Amino acid sequence: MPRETVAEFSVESVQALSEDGEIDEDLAPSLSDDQLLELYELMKRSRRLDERAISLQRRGELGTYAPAIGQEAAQVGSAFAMADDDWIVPSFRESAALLTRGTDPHRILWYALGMEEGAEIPDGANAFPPSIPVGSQPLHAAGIGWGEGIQDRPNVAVTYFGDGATSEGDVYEAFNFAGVYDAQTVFVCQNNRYAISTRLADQTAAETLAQKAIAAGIDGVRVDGNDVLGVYRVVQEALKRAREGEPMLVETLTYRRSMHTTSDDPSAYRDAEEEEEWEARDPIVRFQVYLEENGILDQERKEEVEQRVESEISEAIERAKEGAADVDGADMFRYVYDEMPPYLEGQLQEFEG
Amino acid sequence: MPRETVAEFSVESVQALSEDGEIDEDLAPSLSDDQLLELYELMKRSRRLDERAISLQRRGELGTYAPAIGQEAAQVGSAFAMADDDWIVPSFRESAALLTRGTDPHRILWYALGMEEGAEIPDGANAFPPSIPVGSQPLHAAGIGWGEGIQDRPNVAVTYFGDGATSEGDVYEAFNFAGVYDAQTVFVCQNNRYAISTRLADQTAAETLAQKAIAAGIDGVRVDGNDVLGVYRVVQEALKRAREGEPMLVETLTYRRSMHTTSDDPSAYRDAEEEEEWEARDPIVRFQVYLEENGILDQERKEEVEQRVESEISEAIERAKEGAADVDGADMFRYVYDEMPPYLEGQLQEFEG
Amino acid sequence: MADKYRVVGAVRETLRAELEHDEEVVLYGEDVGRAGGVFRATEGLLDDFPDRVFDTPVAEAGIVGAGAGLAATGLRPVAEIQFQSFIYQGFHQLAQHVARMRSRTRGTLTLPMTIRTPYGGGIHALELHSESYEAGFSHVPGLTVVVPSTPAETSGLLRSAIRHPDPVVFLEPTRLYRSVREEVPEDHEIPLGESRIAEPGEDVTVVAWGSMLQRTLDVADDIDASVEVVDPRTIHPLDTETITDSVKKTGRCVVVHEAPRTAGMAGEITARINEDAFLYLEAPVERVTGYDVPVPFFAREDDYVPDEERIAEGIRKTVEF
Amino acid sequence: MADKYRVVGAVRETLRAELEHDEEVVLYGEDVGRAGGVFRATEGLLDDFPDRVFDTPVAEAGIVGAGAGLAATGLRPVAEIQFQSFIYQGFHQLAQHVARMRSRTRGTLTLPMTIRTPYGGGIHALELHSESYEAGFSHVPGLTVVVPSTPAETSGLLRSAIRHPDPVVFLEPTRLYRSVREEVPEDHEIPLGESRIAEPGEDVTVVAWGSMLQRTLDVADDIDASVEVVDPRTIHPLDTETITDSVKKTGRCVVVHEAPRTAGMAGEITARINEDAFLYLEAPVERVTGYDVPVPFFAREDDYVPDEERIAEGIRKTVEF
Ligand SMILES: Cc1ncc(C[n+]2csc(CCOP(=O)(O)OP(=O)(O)O)c2C)c(N)n1
Ligand SMILES: Cc1ncc(C[n+]2csc(CCOP(=O)(O)OP(=O)(O)O)c2C)c(N)n1
Ligand SMILES: [Mg+2]
Ligand SMILES: [Mg+2]
Repeated sequence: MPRETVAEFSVESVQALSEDGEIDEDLAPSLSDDQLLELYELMKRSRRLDERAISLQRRGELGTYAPAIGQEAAQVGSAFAMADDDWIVPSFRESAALLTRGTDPHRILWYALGMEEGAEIPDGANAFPPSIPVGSQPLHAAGIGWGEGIQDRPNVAVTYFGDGATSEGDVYEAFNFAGVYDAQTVFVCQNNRYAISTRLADQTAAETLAQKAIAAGIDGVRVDGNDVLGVYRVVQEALKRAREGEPMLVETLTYRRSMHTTSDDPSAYRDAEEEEEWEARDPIVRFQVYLEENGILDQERKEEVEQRVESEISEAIERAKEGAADVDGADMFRYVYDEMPPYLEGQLQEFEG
Repeated sequence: MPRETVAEFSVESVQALSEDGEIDEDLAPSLSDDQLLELYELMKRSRRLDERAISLQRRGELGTYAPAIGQEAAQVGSAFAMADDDWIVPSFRESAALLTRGTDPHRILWYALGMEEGAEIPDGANAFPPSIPVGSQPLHAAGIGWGEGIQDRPNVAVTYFGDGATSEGDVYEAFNFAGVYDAQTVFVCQNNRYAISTRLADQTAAETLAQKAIAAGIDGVRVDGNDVLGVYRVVQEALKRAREGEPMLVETLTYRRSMHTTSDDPSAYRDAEEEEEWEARDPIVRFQVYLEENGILDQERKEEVEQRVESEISEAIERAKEGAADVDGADMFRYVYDEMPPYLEGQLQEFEG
Repeated sequence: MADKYRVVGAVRETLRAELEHDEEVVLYGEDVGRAGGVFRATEGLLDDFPDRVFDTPVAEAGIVGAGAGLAATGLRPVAEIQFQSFIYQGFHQLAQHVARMRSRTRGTLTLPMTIRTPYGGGIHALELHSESYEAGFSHVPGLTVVVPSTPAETSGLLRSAIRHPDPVVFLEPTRLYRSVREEVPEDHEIPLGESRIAEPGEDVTVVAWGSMLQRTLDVADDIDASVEVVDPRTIHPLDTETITDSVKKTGRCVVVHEAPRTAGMAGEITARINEDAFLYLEAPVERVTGYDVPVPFFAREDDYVPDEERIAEGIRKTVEF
Repeated sequence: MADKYRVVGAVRETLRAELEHDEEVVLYGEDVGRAGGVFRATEGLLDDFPDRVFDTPVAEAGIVGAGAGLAATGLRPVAEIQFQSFIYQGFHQLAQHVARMRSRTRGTLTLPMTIRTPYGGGIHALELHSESYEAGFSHVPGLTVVVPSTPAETSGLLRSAIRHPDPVVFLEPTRLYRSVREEVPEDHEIPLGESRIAEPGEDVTVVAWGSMLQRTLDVADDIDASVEVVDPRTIHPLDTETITDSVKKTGRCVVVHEAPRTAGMAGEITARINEDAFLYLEAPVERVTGYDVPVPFFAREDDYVPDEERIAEGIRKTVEF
């Protein structure tokens, strides 16, 4: 064996719905019209929440906000494929995924209002709160997927992170743990081409992010992240395998159409031309064309959706503002430990006194 | 492109000298007989140093020691390929590589005597001291290889680490940095099948360690790590490419024939049968067979080498012991900062008073 | 297990008992399985609990971070980090997530996990195998930091740590692993957050923990003064009162630890005494600690770690002030 | 550049000047290049020094660890970590290597590198964007920890840090980035390891740094007592003498910081005063600090960070003791 090939790998890329709305019949997921319309409405709801949040922030009524604009298909398509008891382990840009999992939009706004109330885990929900440290949460998902396996339960942990996150050692450690323990985990990487200002080429010399799975001996696949049906399809398959103890990395190739967060000005590092190019590839538009051309969505229904979304978000904003009025600073002492130690009790008295 | 392959990778494995000492002419490096004998003597020297160190430790005359027994070909072959000004960035098991780079053996013993004297970098040498935290030093090598490039110098950084180390996020970050910055770095992974007691299958689901390079978009190759000529050949090629800004991972497939360190008892986790199997594959034996069969090494020369090695190591032990007698505790204050701050000066006085 | 054990045996038998007691307990870490741990603190446990004891890859961020996930699924993960300094590889997971998951989520997601690790000097080990960073961990709100000092204390505190509803960093003094055997009561819990008077006395209070405690008790036996020795046991959140009550009685205090002095726990304890017992203080609080230098390699380690002489000197200085 | 700058401008112009002054200086970090830094502290520098300013992958262990390599090759790396808490991702590289390369090698391998990072609260940023861990860094022997408090101080200290032969953690108070402009002298170095008296006074010493300093000065102006304000500037190794000399004069001391109280620098300073000026103390040293809780999300952040009222209260309490 002087010089021989000992291992071979390849990365596949999947697209179910082409850029101009043509479906590939082999890859089309079997979803009812109602489900397709649900996907559509979820994407619209997320988009509108983001838009309203940005304008609230601009008026000084909200803190830093990280919009998912342009990434709705990646998030909604993947989260929609999950079972009720599957775990979601998000990063900080997952409004669309969270809405899909049933998170009330006012909670997302609470989070952006700097309130821990927005990070509460509703009773019985299998979820982690948003994770600010880039790349840190996939390890939690690896641990969950491992723990569910130890306990012989079928639940899968789905975690979200970005292209930038893949440079953090933690993400690689998460893949590797998942591989070793047959963790019931699906790693959804949203490759939106930017980590704040940093382009993918400055982030890694790897051609694809899906290939990062190879290092851990787990499978990786790429999917057009602006194709909600393709994402759904690929993640559905990944979930099925993960439920059997085969963890998987799914790279969703998409684009962050908006600013990194409301504190960011992308004009410092990318040009309008590129942004326009991706406006044309907007995931909601693509899906809408498909729905319309296949007679699933008509004008009336579109307006209905828009109105419902509008009023939901408006209500959520009201509700968020009301909650924000009640913030009690003393809460910061209450949830540090199960039982407040005497020393901290003293500090609370100091605070209140 | 409903479903298409977007990237393909493969991992090659190289062997120049077969297990029974047959050379592959295409892969044989062009080395003179003197150089071949030098390789042989270096391996013997390292082996003898390790053996003597273990027995010193057993007699209570040395601290914890991590022998390289069984890994001499991987270390000597790779270090021998380096240019004078290339950097060596070792882990804690690199006695053979260090000897090859010209480190005096008494320094290796000083290190094992718990003396910082053994971690001094000789004037003008491009080297880092042993690194105890597993997987932490490849980042230094990535930084060096990047820095040499920034300064338009040809030097390459060669770093050593084990199979266990590849599970640390730092190692992946190092590959990724190297890929992004075209770092002049060669990553030599000694896959000796064990991380203390942990077998490779419990370390990672990856079939090879060479494939871990794929995650960072750099090249990885495997070589028979018990084949000193194959290792030399592969690392020589890697160095050439690294000098041009193409970092590379070389997995040397070998076996840790001895205990993890002198604090470890491998019988707790592996059986004698396996150890015997690998005794038969000893890298020094294989090379010796080759040298003998090709008339490069005869009995006389063998004895000469053995005697020289023996007296060198004995001298080194003497020298190490002498130096150890001079250890001054107050030194711990002297090298913390360039200038000793007043507060620390006070502590030194406290110590001396 | 009213049997006699050394500290390492107390750890092992307590882990075994907890694995038996609660099937949600899982053990994992580098070499804890087949090899039974580099100090043999988990020996035999993989054999007895093959589905709940795991060797891990060499990846401490992974160990800490995955632990958060395990805990969230309802398990009680007990991780071993092979040596304390290697927690640093996972320090971000500890500080950014484990310590604050409860506060971040207003108590709706909690992480009952224990991270055990050998700490401190004393066995002439390699570089970075002898550090003491209890103060750094204590400066991260949300963590509970525990240091035992005898086999029985180890067992009682470890059991409480494992059963604790919040994450505990459990620092086992390496030097003590193989020191004396003593009787270890079965199924005994020692509440976290409570100091103990290890030896009552009148003239001076000495606060010491881990491997410094026995040294202090030895000195206290020999020295010409009545020394009250306080063992905080839980370093954070610290039971201030036991210490300050003692100082109110003695008027004098020495704090002993191996960690470097600057920003160490001795400073914290000094400040708390200063705040709560200022008017009782008849001498400055004395700090007998490691120096502000990296723990040297082992040839110089004994010069670094406080020994009986330095402790005695500190006590004398304080008593004679 | 005797021009007027805010802190962020002082950082930028000092970096520019040092890039010009010494071609071994290289700048790198997440978004420091094309975007000019998330606070614009490196704006324009990539254009002016295209070969010595680098955007990095999102990998802080990588940034710290690779910096050790860069420094070894003769460069003077100046890294930016985007927010202080994310140094934690590289804490092991800092504590295990950067801090102790000199001592490990007996001075034969040294790492002159600077790690700049915004720290502390005040701009209502996201979770984990407001932490203050200067005490945790100071508890790692070998690190030098610097906190500036005005534009001119920032420039002078940053220049010294970059020229320093040892690694420096340079913590830039986020709250100050865009506060007042002031004249920033050109090519000015402020020696590391020296405190300054920011305002002389007689009745009580207040030690404060970073964004707490101006608050303290404001309080000192208003309060009915003569306050001597000491700005340590270098938090570690700390210039104890300036502080204790002041306390010997005033007999009273308050220490103010944003970090949590337990194991924070206020405890350390209290202990040093206790050691060196015990007999001069007329009141307990008062600690006005963040509480021992994770810095809350920003809706509650102002409840956490010491404000003028708490500082004034602390001073009053100490003066009236
Ligand atoms: C550990 C860590 N380092 C740095 C940051 C600052 N930061 C916030 S988002 C971000 C970029 C993340 O990029 P990516 O992973 O691609 O996610 P995206 O923002 O594109 O969704 C950075 C560097 C952080 N939050 N955490
Ligand atoms: C960060 C870190 N974690 C754990 C250890 C303890 N430890 C020392 S060597 C070792 C195994 C290393 O295995 P490998 O990388 O394969 O190297 P080998 O010992 O086989 O040469 C471990 C876990 C350490 N030194 N550093
Ligand atoms: Mg991105
Ligand atoms: Mg190994």
